[in-house]
Amino acid sequence: METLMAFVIGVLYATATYMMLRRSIVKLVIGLVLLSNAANLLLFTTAGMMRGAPPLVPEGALQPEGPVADPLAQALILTAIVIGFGVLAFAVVLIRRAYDVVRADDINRMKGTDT
Amino acid sequence: MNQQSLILRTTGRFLLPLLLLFSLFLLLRGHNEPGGGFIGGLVAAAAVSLHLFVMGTNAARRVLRLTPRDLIGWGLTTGVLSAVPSTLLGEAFFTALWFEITLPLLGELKLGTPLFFDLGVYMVVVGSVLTIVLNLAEES
Amino acid sequence: MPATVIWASYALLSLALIMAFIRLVLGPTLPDRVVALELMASLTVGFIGIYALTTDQPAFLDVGMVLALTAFLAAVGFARYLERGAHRDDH
Amino acid sequence: MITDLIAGLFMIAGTFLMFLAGLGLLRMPDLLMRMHATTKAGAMGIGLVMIGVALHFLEAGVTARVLIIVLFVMLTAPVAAHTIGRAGYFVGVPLWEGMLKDELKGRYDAETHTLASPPEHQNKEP
Amino acid sequence: MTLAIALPILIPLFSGALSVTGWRSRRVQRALAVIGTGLLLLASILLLHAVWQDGFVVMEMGSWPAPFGIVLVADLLAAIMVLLAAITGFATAIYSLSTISERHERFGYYPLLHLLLAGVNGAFLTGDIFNLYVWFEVMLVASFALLILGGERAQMEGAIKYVTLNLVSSAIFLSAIGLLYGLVGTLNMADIAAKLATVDDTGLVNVVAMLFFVAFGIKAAAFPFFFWLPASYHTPQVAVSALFAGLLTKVGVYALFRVFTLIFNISDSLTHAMLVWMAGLTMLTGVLGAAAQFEFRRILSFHIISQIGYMIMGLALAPLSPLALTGGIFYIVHHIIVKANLFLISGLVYCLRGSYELKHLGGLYRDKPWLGILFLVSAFSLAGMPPLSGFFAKFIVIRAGIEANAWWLVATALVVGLLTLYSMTKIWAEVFWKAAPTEDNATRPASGDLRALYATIAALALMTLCIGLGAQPVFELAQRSAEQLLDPSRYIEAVLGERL
Amino acid sequence: MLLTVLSGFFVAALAPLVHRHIPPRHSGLLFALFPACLFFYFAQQLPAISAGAMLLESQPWVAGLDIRLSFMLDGLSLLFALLITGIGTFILIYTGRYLGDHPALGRLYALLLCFMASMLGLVLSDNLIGLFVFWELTSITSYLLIGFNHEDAKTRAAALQGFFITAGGGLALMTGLILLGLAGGSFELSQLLSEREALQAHPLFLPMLLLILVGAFTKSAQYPFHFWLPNAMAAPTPVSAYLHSATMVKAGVYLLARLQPALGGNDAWLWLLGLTGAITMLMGVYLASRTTGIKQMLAYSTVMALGTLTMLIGIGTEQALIAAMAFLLAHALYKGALFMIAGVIDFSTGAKDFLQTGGLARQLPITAAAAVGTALSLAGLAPMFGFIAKETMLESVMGAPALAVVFSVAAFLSATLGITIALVVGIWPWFIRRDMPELPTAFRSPGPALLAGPVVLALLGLGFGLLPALPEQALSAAASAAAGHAVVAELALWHGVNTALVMSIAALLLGTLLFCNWGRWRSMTDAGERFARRLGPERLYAMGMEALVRFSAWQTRVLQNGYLRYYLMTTLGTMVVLVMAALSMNLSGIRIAMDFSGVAFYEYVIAAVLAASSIAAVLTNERLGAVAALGALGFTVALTYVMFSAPDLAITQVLVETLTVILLVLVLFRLPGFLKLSSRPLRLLDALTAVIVGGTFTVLILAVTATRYFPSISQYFVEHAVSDGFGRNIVNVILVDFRGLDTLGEIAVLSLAAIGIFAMLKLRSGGQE
Amino acid sequence: MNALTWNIILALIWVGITGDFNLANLLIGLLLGYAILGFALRDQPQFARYVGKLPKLVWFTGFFLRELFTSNLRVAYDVLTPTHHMRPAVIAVPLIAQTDVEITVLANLISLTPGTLGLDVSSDRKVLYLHVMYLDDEQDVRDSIRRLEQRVLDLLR
Ligand code: NA
Ligand code: NA
Repeated sequence: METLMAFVIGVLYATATYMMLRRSIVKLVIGLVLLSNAANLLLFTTAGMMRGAPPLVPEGALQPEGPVADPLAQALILTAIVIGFGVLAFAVVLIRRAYDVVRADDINRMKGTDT
Repeated sequence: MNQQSLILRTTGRFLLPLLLLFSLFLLLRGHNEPGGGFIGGLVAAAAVSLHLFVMGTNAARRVLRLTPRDLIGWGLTTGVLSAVPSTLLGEAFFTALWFEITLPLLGELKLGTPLFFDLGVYMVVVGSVLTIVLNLAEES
Repeated sequence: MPATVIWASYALLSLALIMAFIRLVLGPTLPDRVVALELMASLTVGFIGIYALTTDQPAFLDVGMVLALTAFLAAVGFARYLERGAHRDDH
Repeated sequence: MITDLIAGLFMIAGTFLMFLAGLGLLRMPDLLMRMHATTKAGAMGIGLVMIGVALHFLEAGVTARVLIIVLFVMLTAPVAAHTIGRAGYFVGVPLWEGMLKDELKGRYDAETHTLASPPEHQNKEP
Repeated sequence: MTLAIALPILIPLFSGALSVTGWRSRRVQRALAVIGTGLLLLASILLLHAVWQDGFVVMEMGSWPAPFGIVLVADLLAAIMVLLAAITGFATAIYSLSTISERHERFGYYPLLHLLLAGVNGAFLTGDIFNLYVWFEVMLVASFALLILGGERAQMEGAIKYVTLNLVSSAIFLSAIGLLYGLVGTLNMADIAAKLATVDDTGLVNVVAMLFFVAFGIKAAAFPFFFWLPASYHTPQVAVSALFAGLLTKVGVYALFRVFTLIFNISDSLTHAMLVWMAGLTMLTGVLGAAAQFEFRRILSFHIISQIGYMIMGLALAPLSPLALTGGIFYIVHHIIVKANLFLISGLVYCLRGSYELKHLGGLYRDKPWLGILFLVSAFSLAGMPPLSGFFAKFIVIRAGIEANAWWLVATALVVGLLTLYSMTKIWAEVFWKAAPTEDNATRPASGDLRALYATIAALALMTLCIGLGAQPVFELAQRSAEQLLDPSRYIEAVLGERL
Repeated sequence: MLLTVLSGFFVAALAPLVHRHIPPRHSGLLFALFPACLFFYFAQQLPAISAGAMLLESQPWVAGLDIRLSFMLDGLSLLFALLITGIGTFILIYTGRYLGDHPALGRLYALLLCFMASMLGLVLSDNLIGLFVFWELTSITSYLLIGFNHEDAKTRAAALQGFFITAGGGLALMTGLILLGLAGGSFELSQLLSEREALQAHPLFLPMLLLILVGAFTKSAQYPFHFWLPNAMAAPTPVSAYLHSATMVKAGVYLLARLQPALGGNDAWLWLLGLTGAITMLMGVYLASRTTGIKQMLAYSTVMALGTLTMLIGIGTEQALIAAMAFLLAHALYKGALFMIAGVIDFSTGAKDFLQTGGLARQLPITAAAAVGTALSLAGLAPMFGFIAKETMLESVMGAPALAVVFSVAAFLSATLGITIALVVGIWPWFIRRDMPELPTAFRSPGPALLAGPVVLALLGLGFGLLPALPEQALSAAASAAAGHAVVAELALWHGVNTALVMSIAALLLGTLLFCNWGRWRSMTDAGERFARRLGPERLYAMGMEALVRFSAWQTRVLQNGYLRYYLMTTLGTMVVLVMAALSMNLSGIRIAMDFSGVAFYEYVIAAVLAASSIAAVLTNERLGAVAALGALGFTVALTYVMFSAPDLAITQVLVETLTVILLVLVLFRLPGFLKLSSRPLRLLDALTAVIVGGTFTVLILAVTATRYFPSISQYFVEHAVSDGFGRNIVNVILVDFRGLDTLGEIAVLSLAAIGIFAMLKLRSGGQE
Repeated sequence: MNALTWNIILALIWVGITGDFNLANLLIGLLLGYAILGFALRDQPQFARYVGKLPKLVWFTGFFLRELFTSNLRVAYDVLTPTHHMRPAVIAVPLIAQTDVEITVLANLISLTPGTLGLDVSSDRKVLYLHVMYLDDEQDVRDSIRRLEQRVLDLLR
């Protein structure tokens, strides 16, 4: 499954890259969403994927019966998802405000501060 | 400015408490089953967001009573404070303290600073998401 | 549970998922896509049910619970967008 | 064993309904008809699959969760459908040309977002 | 006093939390700004003292044993960085009291400031690679918010680039962590290093190292990843600019120092070549960028980049000459203080004259000779003029470069030093020497009481002077901290102890 | 000695404060007491030093870097210290009167004293880096002093030019000194001087020498770096007199003389120094002879003197070194005096150009007398000390171990033109009467404070000429230090008729002839001037600076062009290149395994829909369509999490997805639709980039999953979650307990995002809140 | 006090008595409480109505499931067969239901049944607009809607 996911994640990185290279700020944000999903899935995949064994301990037991999926990776991804959401929310509102002040969706028109 | 449909409004009125209850449920069981402060907080935030869509921002603010920003402050404070008590006993920061209490109906209950911490997480998530959604909605 | 039943269930759901996705891509209008998205949410719940059953892990049902309760929020959001008369770029 | 067989039946039925929902979504000619396919078949499908799940596990905890899922779906699916349908109609998505009649046509007020009832019902007490 | 290690994170977090809670009261916020950063300063001094005594201070958060829980580790470098953050934070807080408008104060300026410091300190102190990511994000989002506070068009335009490129950096960082975790199965940096040491062919690790390199390179604003910095650093409130200029990029540099001494093989030919090229081109492009600017803060912004190049040069040459790493660390110490101060001075100039454009400024040497002297001290220090801190920083790096026979880098560093001088004298000539262009500009009254600003600037300038005149203790500190970095086994042992 | 240097800085710091409380006419005298005291202190050391003693003292500074505050007093440093303090005394007296009414006089004192302390530090330092520190301090003070009249744009430009060139040389010098220290095994001059063989055998000897020479040449205005010096005449006259003729510009010469024992005595040294010195000497005197600005002419003649000194040190014979020391002293005396005289002319009449002057002897008789005396010395005529110096110089160039003819011819030409300029200086303003416009300003009497310096220095020039034994001791000691062994200078006014004297007389005749045709000489050489203006070193410098600004502007336009697209492209492109390079260099350690076994068909479907929805988000040209595609992506990702045992992740993903959609919907409400903004080729290029980036990550994941060095530590959490964390949801126990710190940071991120958004939405530029 | 509240209190007491706090036990408690209420307080109208609701609910559920099943079959047939048989229309159905809850429950139930979809309620709450997929006989459709409405009102009032 990791092999398959490697390709899927590659597609995600590719689409994220393509979207971020557009001139529209909205596409930029969509690219960021794709990127963050790609990174999360990458972490999920490289940690090793296991079917049907959620990292939960049955009631009354001290440990799960068999091997379970990597709980550490899951905790990390959960953290990353939430962080990604916070950051994304910020970016979304930022483009909105940027549009308000620049009155254009075109990133190429937002270059007044560089040189 | 209530232009929302009657059907949505009515269902929304019913769904709000249901979702809030569900969020508390997710928060409380999170230590043992899927759930926890994040998930619970997100559900609660979704609940208020729904209310916002259905009944408008003012109604949503009324539901909350306190501004979501205060919730952030309290949540963060709770989170930081739950890391501290152990140091009074000479342990490292964040060391969990557990104590058992016996409640009349619920029986033995294990409470600890991690749960307290999860509560802080819950508050921050609710506060943050709602700060974002409410202000954004008032904007548009 | 007979393997064929499970296989068939997965197959049906997979086909449904593909079709829903095609509709999501084809549109042609935004509401069409939203409907497709809603169906994808439902199909996800279906997948979760079967998966919980085949793996004997009821914990996954919790995901379905959350999904069932919150997925429609997206639809409400889209509807709000449409009814506010915002700029539309569909046909 | 028997319950498992019944559970399997429910599952097949449920997933079949969901398959139908997908097919309907793809094949139906306009938005409203597509929604017919998805809302109900989807909701029903989930219900059936979930009953199958409950039968398979036969545990109170699982049954409770299944019930909650079904309840939530029944609660939210029609509302979602209604919301989208209304919005779609409101913004004027094109409807199938084979429609027999449309009594709603022209009754939405785009400014005030109010919906008038047909004149013949307006003064009638229910 | 191991508790001191968590305080630099918890104090600003707590001040930030209280500051959010006391959102409505300006007085509470302002008091918290001073008390919080003041306590932070105390805590960081305590920490440095403890580290100086013991070599390493380690705390296993939650008492979970390393490598399973998150450890906080302070070696000398980390403790130095924390102290610098505290100094900059305290100075900025004091400075902010009289420069930040009530409008900004009422929209979360102080909570953002506290949480930014928490993020920065967290990044310095953590011994866990994923936790480092988390603190980077804290710092990043805080900086996003501080950057746009005010909502000016320029702020928005700058922020788009700042946010996007930094998010790309974060994504690359996270991906790199994922790959590394897949390879080694652990997150504790000491544990990673210890485990990698037992692997025969770590070829793939060298590849993953490239991703870390790019991620941190972006944060550090090194060539060719620096674009976001000149696009944005001149747009926010000047106190914010100063804090950013002093601290933020240095967190990226710190991360490079940390992972490329502890985890990755810096002697790998590709890594070495890359760092060398990066150092040289960063220095050069940064300083040339500044030469083309005619706005106070833009000039300073581009110089941040070129100075980052010197620090990376220290890292790049570390395998060839241990002195280089010492130089890099000395450079960081010097730079944070001086660069922050220069931004603060630009802000004071703005208070006096109402502009950052060189062509609208002038006449300040005649009117405010003391300000002129304070500027000169900082500016000449930045340009590496003796006997100020910058001279020793540059001297060490260049001497190390000579010892390492890195002639091109040395030549570049020298030329860049000269061009830095060019920019600094440009500012000096235009802002201070030149007569004020028009009367109305020159007579614009200073807004409010500027004594706190002068005091802050003078204190930092004095620090620069002291680091120069009393360079020996700072050098010794940098040297010992470089020694620690160059011998990762000590770090590993401090963290993992007998578990090894 | 540390005390003498530091006290200088201390007095400098006090000067502005003290100055405020004393009338300006007395302040100069008061501050002059300080260098006067130092002068006597150093004078007291003379007997011991000339007896061959060497005073050393040392304080640690930055021990780890071999930087020490160590000082050495030998003949060479003593001679310089005497000049610095002696002339400094007169300069301070002079300044008090000359700029008595200037509002910034206090600052000027501070800078002058600061400079003096730095200069003393420079010549007394035993430590190479300490020397360099003081060296740079003299550059800085010089910069600030040249720019004293800073509201004039030309002055600022001149100050920058001088600073830039000397500081640039300083950087080369620093490198050279570090090399020297490393090669010689010590940074103490007193030890290095005995390491001659080791140093000259060092493989990096030549680069080291060149770097040091660049430093010395820039500071001492050697060709082609000479042009900053005449421009530095924008400084007030006392500054020019002190820094730009008597002391600072001699720092380079000092350094050369100082290092001569260690680095000299080889062909490279002789050729580099000798030829540079000779060219500089000729260029200086030639340019001096054709300028009419008073201070400019003096400045060019200083260039000539500096060239002469360099040439002599390059020749490096005992005699040449004696000549150098004698010439140094003579020059300091007459040039210091002449500058002060130029200042008097300016002060009294406002004239800054010879052509504005004439017949001033009547109004300024004492000045005129002093001018004649010093001009004689400049011309190298008896009985002034300048004569002795020149004769020794001529003799020593003829005795050069190589290139003697070249040096001799150069020296002769220089002497000839030297006569001409001396005649201009000594005769033109005073005795030539012409039809002249009014003097620029009303006449002011100079008074004793302005005249003390010129008169005393002129008299000293005369006195040393008549009694050469007086300075002999000091000069011998200095020459000994420069030679590295004991040298005895025997100076006499009359050496009998020798080649040198013949050359002098010939030069006198030719020079006088030239003076009589001064105007024609100037117009004759205009062509050269025109050429220099087009392609001379100064022009090259200006072009270089212009090119720098233009290049940097171009570079910034190219690199920092404002296009986010390009920034991203560069960033990601670099990343890909680095990863690919690392991959190709580490092929041995990398395995890639393609393993599709065990993948169920529905997993393929989910994966395909996941990938397809991301592509759909790209391909759609509706914003909300893209958002819907993101929704689909979210559900399939959640399904992936479910299928691979991560219920908590799936729940979070679903919730976050929903909230993201809500957020996007709320925001997109106000934004316009997608426009196709880029051209087709650009889109193709981007697509190619995207595919490469994606492919890179695919390869990385494949490699990592196939390589895995160690199992994860997560088994620990599985084992301890219930027993020590008291929770059965291991993920949650990790989040709130095992890795609570992560979570704390995470909620901080959320809070920050919320605060930021709140501020962004509510705090508008200029508008209401 | 409300009958439902009583029932819940009884259930909680049951849980407390048995000391076994889980969902299943609570359900048992609820059922037992319901039976006890129906037995003990059947003479009070308030409780009688409450107790009467359960059979009604069961009966209604059965009815609704049957509707659901048959109409689903019809839609399924139509979706599966290559030709379309639908005769769609939007019709306005006058409402008897008055309260928000009544209208909403009705509309939602209509929407859940295949073949009909509640679009919106007029702002004066007088009519419900429906999208109907098979308008073969309009009156038939209207009648079945009315039947459903009646049952809903029965259950709710
Ligand atoms: Na900086
Ligand atoms: Na229906």
